[in-house]
Order: sequence, then structure tokens, then C-alpha cells
Amino acid sequence: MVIVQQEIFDSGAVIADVAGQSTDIGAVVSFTGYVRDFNDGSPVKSLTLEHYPGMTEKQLEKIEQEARSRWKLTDCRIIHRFGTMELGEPIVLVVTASAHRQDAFEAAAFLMDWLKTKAPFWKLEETAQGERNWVKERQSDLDAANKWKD
Amino acid sequence: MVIVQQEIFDSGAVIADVAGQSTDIGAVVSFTGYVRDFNDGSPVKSLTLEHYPGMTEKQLEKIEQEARSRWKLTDCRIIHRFGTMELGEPIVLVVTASAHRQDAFEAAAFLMDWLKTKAPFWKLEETAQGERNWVKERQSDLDAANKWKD
Amino acid sequence: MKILYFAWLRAQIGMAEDTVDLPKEVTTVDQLLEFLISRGEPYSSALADRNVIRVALDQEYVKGDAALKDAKEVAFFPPVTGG
Amino acid sequence: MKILYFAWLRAQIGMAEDTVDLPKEVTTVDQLLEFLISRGEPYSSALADRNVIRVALDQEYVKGDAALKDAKEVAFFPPVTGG
Repeated sequence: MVIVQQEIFDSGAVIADVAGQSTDIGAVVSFTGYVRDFNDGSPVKSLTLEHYPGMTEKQLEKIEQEARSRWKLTDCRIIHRFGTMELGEPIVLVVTASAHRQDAFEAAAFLMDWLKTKAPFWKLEETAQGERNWVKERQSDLDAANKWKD
Repeated sequence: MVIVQQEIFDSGAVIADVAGQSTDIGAVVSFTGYVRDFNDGSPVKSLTLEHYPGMTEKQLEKIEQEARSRWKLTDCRIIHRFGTMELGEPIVLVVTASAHRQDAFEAAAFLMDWLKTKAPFWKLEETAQGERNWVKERQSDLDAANKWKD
Repeated sequence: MKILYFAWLRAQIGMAEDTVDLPKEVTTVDQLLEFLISRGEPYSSALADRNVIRVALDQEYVKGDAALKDAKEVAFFPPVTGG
Repeated sequence: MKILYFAWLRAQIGMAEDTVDLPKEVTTVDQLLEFLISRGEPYSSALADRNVIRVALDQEYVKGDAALKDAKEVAFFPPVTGG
């Protein structure tokens, strides 16, 4: 399930919801990404995420289907926020559930690598000095996503 | 931090605690293992974990130190329960926090692979028919742990 | 045709959405980019570096040689940085 | 010396903890296992398959050739199945 929202979310509540659904789940893996206080060495005060409404949901749903086709998942949740966020706030959540831990781990790592390189979001950082900078694509993210290609 | 306890735990509360500590955390990965309703094909009613008090804590702390030496972690939590647990209850929790997602993901996967093969716990399953069986070591767990060896 | 711009492309061009009547010789994404650049500033600067422009046709990623055909919406944006 | 048994080893031997006086020719883990087996049942059955017995000396994993030396506590148990 894919949710794109402005509001803050609670990773623990999502994990509990996923785990509480059935007793054939052996493993739940979660990844939560937070607004960090610096990026590439500059101190960050807040972060604004712009996105492409419509395309975002479409791409996230495709990514979820791809993960479900590659691994045996009992459940899969993706929550991604947009708008302005303060330091320490969560930005993105991926939760995967499976009978076995490898499926849950690999699917979550895969989803994050693809979100970083395929989901139409753009980060605008505001520094302590009031500068606003668009975050640059990272080669390490592209490399991470490439390793999942067949 | 390592906790070995009989009581149930709340993965979400631990994640929130880890994430709330500092604003240089970019990524928090959690793994929660649950009591599943079947194992190797037999329906399971409940699970009892026996452990080796003293050695358990010692081994878990060593495993945590090993993870912290291999990856850059802001925080690392391991909670492992012992005693009798019902279907769907959590057994084990690993939470790793880092500036970057790869460190958090790899450290969590590493910790789980080592917990499965090195932490002195033994699972006794009770089936719906009232049979009690000691869970057998899995070759797939040994293989998973071996891939982390230098 | 509806054209959308995002992130610093939107900021540089100074609008999020535009509608253009395509000359009939403009049939691919790359031809559309050339056509926009030919209109001068702010397009010529904002769209100058083809390497940093990603394209979606009706919300699906496409390459520069993709045919515009009956697409309703084309979007230009920089490499994504979500997650 | 204190000897601990866990899981099905504990169940088969029928006790979790034992204390034995070691003959002085028993100086390694494997010699201790042989000594216990030589005492007959339930040790001889429970400890028969060396491949499924793991050993810890003072709460650290060791191999069969490890010297018992001044260790206070030796533990025998099956492969672990936690996590």
C-alpha cells in the first residue's frame, strides 16, 4: 500500500498494523528516513519536498508491485511525505513483512534504493544562514539502484 | 544496547526512542521477528525460548560491538525475549540508526544473521496436537552468517 | 499540450505549468525541448544542459526519442532526490 | 567443575546443572565429553553425536581441543536456534 501525504506519520503504528494482520508473518523490516541536520557538510535547518502529484503515486505503486514480484511478501507499505519538514521529522517509511527475514530485508533495501532514484520527489534544503539549495543526485544512490537490475 | 527479557516489547517505542535522540540520524532500520503459526510445515501453537543467562548477554554485546566496528552506527538496540510466547508475539528486535541507509540496513541484516547462529537461545515449539519439538538448526541460517566472514 | 516543470527547472522557468501549441514538425521529446529552447529565455538557460533533464510523458519516464503522439501531459524535471 | 546442559541435552540428561570432580588426565573439552560418556546412561546416549554438541567454556564458544584449565563453568548444548 502506498500513501503520499503531508502529515507526519508514526512508524511504530504502521509496523504494529502490519504485524497484527496475520500469524504467518515471521519477519517485519522497517526503514524510516529522517531530516538530518547536515547534508554534504552544510548545516540544514529545514527541508521541503516537492513532488509530482499523480506520477508519484503511480511510480510508488509500480515499485511496490516490482518488490512483490521479486520477493514473497505478506505485506508492503510505503509512506512518503511532501511539504516542509523540521529537523528530526520522518520523511519516508518502508515496511515489509514476510515469512522469512531475507525477503523482508532485501525488499525493503530494494524499495529504498528505487525510491531514491525513481520516485518524483525533489528536496530543497534551507540552511541555518537562510540559503535554499536543491539537493543534488548522488552517484552512490544510482550505483545502489543499479545493482538490482537483472 | 542489549536487553534480554521475558516481557513483550514495543518495536515502535524503541524506534521512536532511537530516532528522537539526535538530528544527525538519517536512517533507522528495524527488524522484528514474530512467532509464526507454522515452521517446516507443522502448525505451531506456542513457542518457548530457553537461553543461557549470562552467556546470552555476553554474546549479544560482542555481536553489537562487532556491528559497530564494521558500520558507522549512531545507535544500535537488540532486544531478545525468552520464556513462552503466543502466536504473533514479537521474539526479537534489532534497531540500527545511521547517517546513511546502507550502514543501517547492512548492520541490521548482519545482526540478525549472527543472532540466529551465535546467540545461545533454543526454540521449543508446541504444536496444535500438543507435541513439543526442539527447532532444528537451518543450513540457510549458517550460510547467511558465513557470508559475513572476512 | 500541457507542460509541467518541477524543482529548480520550475524555479528557473518561473512557472509550474504551461500549455503550448506544437508545430507539426515537433513529434518527439527532444524536438519539443529544442522548440522550447528556440523561444529564448528563460527556456534557453533552464533547458540548456540535457544531461540533467528527466522527462515523463503522461507520468511515465521516457527517453528523448519518445514520440509525443497523443500524450496529454509532458513533464520536465531534474534528477529526483526523494526517499 | 560446574557443567551446564541446555535444550534437548538438558532434557535427555535430565538435569540443567551438575558438578563433577575431574580426574587429572581429563584436560580438554573432548576428554571431558569422553569421561562423561564413560559414566553410561543418560550421558552415553545424549552426548553420542559429537556433531550436534556445541561447547562454551566460561560462556565463550570453544572447540573440542580447548584446555579446561581453570575454567569455572563448561556448558554443552545443541546448535542455537534463536533470533
